[in-house]
Amino acid sequence: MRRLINDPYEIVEEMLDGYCRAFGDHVKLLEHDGRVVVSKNAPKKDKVGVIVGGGSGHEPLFLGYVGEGFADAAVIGNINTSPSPEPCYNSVKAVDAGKGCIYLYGNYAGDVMNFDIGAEMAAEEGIRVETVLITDDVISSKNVADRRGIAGDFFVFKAAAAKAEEGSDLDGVVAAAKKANENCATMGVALGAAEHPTTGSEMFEMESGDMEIGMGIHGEPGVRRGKTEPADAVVTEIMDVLVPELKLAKGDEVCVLVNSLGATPMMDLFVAFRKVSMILEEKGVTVHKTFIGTYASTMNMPGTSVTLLKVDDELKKLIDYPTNAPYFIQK
Amino acid sequence: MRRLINDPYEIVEEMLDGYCRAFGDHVKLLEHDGRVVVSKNAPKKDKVGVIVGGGSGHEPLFLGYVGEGFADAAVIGNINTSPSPEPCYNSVKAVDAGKGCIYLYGNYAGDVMNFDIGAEMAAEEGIRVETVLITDDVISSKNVADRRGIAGDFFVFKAAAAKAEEGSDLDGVVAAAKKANENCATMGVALGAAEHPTTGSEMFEMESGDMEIGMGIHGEPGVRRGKTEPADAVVTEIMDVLVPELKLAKGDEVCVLVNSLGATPMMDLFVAFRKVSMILEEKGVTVHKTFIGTYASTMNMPGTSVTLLKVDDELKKLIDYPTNAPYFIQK
Amino acid sequence: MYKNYILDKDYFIQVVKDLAVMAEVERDYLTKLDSLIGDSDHGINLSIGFREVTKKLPEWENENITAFFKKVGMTLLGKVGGAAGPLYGGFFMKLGEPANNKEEVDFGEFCNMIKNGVEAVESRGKAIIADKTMVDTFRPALDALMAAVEAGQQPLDAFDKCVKAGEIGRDSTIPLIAKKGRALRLGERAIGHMDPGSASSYMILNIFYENMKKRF
Amino acid sequence: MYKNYILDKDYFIQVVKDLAVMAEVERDYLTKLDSLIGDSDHGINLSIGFREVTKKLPEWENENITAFFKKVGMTLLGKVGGAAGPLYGGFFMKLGEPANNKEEVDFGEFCNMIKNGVEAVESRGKAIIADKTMVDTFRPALDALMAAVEAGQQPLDAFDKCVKAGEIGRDSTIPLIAKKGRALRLGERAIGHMDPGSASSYMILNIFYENMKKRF
Ligand SMILES: Nc1ncnc2c1ncn2[C@@H]1O[C@H](COP(=O)(O)OP(=O)(O)O)[C@@H](O)[C@H]1O
Ligand SMILES: Nc1ncnc2c1ncn2[C@@H]1O[C@H](COP(=O)(O)OP(=O)(O)O)[C@@H](O)[C@H]1O
Ligand SMILES: [Mg+2]
Ligand SMILES: [Mg+2]
Ligand SMILES: [Mg+2]
Ligand SMILES: [Mg+2]
Repeated sequence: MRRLINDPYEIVEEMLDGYCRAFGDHVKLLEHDGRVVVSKNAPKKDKVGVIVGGGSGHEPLFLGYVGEGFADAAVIGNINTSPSPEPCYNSVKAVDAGKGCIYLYGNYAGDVMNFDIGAEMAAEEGIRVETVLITDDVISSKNVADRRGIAGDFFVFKAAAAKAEEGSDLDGVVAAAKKANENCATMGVALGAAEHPTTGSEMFEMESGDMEIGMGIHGEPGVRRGKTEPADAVVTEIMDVLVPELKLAKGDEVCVLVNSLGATPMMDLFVAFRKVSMILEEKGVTVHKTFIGTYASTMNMPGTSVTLLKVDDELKKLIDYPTNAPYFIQK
Repeated sequence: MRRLINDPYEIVEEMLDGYCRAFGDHVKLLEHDGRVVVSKNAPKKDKVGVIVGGGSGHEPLFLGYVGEGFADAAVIGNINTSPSPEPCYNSVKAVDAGKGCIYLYGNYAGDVMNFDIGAEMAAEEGIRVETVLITDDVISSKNVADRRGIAGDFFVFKAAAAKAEEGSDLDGVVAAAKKANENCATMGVALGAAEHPTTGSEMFEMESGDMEIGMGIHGEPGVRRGKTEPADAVVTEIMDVLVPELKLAKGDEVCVLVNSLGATPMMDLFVAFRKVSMILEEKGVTVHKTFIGTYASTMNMPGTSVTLLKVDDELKKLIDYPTNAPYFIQK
Repeated sequence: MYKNYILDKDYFIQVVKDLAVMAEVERDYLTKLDSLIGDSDHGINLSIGFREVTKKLPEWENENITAFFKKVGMTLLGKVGGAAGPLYGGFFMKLGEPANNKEEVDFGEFCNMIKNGVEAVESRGKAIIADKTMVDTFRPALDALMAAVEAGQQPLDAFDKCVKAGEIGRDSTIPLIAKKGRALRLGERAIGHMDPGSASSYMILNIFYENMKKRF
Repeated sequence: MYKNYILDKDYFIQVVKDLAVMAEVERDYLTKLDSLIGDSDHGINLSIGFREVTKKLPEWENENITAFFKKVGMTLLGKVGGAAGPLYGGFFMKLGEPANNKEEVDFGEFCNMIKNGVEAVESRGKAIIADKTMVDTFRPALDALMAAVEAGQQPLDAFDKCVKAGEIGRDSTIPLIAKKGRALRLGERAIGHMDPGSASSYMILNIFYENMKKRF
């Protein structure tokens, strides 16, 4: 294994300890629940609580986006595994300011079961918690409601968090999250597997030189495996799915996220974005803002995903809203 | 190879095209020299020009740090290879505002030869260009002047750029860069090799499960290869070198950079920082600010480096100076 | 009818200890199954959960069967997460209920425990037979057990039927397309692979059986 | 004395074409040498440089020898970067100078060209013999060539001496600790590995020689 770790059964706790030592001016762990990362500002008076979460191993996803102008809390599960109900519930208790909370996470059966129990526990105390499941992974199912949530999490979190910052009520925040989710489409390609610290080996077998289109960020099998094609061909294949999915037409505007799944050189992300940009240009679609880097990873999995968010004035304003979280700062 | 590329002989041009398409509100390529990335603000009236550069494959290093409050230009070489003299010279012509320029780059023979020719060409036109070679890689040589520059580049660039922003003359900027460099020490460990797009294979041989202490960011051999030890042991070994190197004592303050060489899961960086923080705590050394992520990479090389910058009030102010470059934003 | 077939706290403690050993021994095998149609962690999830159970086990020695399994289940629920956390957490939390806070149960009561646990999995996960989940093991196993009890068979015979039906159920997942869980999105690519949860469910039932053989 | 041994533009163009082929054929071998004590790119650097030279070569066919090599050198300097860019760039830029803007040179003038090129490498890189660089090939090769010329030997004999001395010089880098270039920081770990620049320098000299054999 090509990773630097200690006891794999302690890795999540050590990661969270390290993270909060590093960014203690932004966040802290809940004293009575070491799986909840809370913003130093939370609960923020008269603001809807924005809670994100999921399994570990996708950093900076979840915890990196907790901070000023962004999420109020992240609930952290084991590697590739949804958190259990208790921290889901505890996060609500920690950030609710009387206006209710929203849970935002990728649409996975495990996450749904656990967060739902958390929400039920909160409901018993009269705290309203709404959930928006993120379903941006277009290739994961024909049926939108069955789709997984992957890098599009970032855009949905961002939109909902900004709406909450603006002072919206819970219904408004839910609406903003849904709107972002509906206008968001992602497709990824994996070029290899991540190494799981517990088994000490790669999470699945894949020959160097192969690629798998549509693989999930937990290494869930995708739709097609074959020899790795040139970047431009792969990006074209991805765009041929995303563009019709969002019904993009001349004059439309999008935000673009070119995301590394963990072990992709940044150089290759820029090369990929170049083709994304050329294809959009050709179609008369304007890019409002571009994000390139590691936004939602699978530990050290080599691979790339492209996310498009179709934006109108409202979504643009929400995406552009200033933010100061450790892994996303924007003026 | 687990990379998504097109023609490897075009990769640098494609990367730069993609980069400038993405961040066109921050930077542009020089019209007459496609290897010079210039800040949209440059030349800035009455400001010393800050020019950084080196080979490609270390992204976000060099080009990612060009922008408001940071470097004015980055000169871009082929992969792992210093740029040639012409773009070094062209960068000076592009950003000089009459107060001279500083070249900042890692101390490598190739870079020195090429940048020196660039400086000579500028001198012939009466433009003063000073150079500060970055030498933070403590393990690369006993002799400080022979040491390589690696992730410490980030701190030296940051300090010099802020000093220039403050309106200092060239001598002052040189002094700030030197001060940062002298107070900066880095040590890294590689767990494998990067894949070179041109050969399509790993840059050197290394078995999974091995580590090499002190390997350079171009894959230059380090000082010791052995079985990968637990993260805490490796970090302790690194800190046992860095702490005496900077003569850190109780009451001192440092900035810390835990850097991924490209294919390290962020999770592992937080685990590593945890131990760095514990060791500093034990020694009574305070952490002023922490940076964790991919700051200076070797494409997709798995590995981690730790950089300490010993700071006084002046260096703290320079490091904290607001910046808005695509790969480093700070309020 | 089963009054002479008693399962006491020691039996259940031994079962839980054996489950913890199983979680370690089978960790990589179950994870490998999950890597083919899931996210490569099912065995790891169980190992994380049962390590915590093992750590706390000594504190629970004086609990009655109901409270004991409630703690086992709560620990799994709290420590595991994912799909397996609520499902197996629910299974064990509900398992003890029919024991009515007693220190021992007879085989008939034990069968009701299994029934209660399996129903908890079904009501939490909403899966039915042929969805390619642990229900494909649990439901036929439970049905076979209940039929054998109905027919008045001896405990070991009845539980043998239960385990054998679970095994057949587990293997029945191989040719299926999934309707629940992560494999759901794989469509036909899930065909040919055993569902990891059905495999671990079988192992769990089998550990109850193996320990029973030492008693009856 | 060497008046009858003429090397014309065609010869030099052919040499440059063969160098470009060499850069492709030996790319991975030279890169491999560099991977052991450098940064795994020496062959790639030459390939990048000579691809550009090949692209521009047709435009240079009417240049005299001096201008021709200046362009070759400038192209390498501009396209390659690293250590090899300025060093080989300097070598070729200076190589043509003693040809004094002529279309052909005799063997004596050619030797002065080699001398001028090698001295450019030395003055740019400041390396001396036993620093474990290309100078370990170039300097002994040049000395052997000059001694043979001094002794009035036939061109092919003289250049054979030159190439052989370069080969020995190249191999002499194997046991050395480096004093220049990236290998400098390796200390004793550089021992046992051939310097990649000394290997490519030998190849370059050898291509001049092989083409000369077809002429004289
Ligand atoms: N809705 C469900 N009902 C019953 N069992 C389920 C359901 N969803 C998933 N499972 C079971 O859970 C198993 C996966 O468990 P595990 O890998 O631990 O969780 P996760 O899928 O969250 O990674 C599947 O193999 C399947 O047997
Ligand atoms: N100062 C120097 N003088 C002469 N040759 C040198 C010097 N520094 C490096 N070299 C030569 O350059 C070679 C490396 O070239 P290359 O790999 O292309 O450049 P880089 O080291 O910048 O990656 C070395 O093998 C050595 O022969
Ligand atoms: Mg999981
Ligand atoms: Mg190089
Ligand atoms: Mg799983
Ligand atoms: Mg080299």
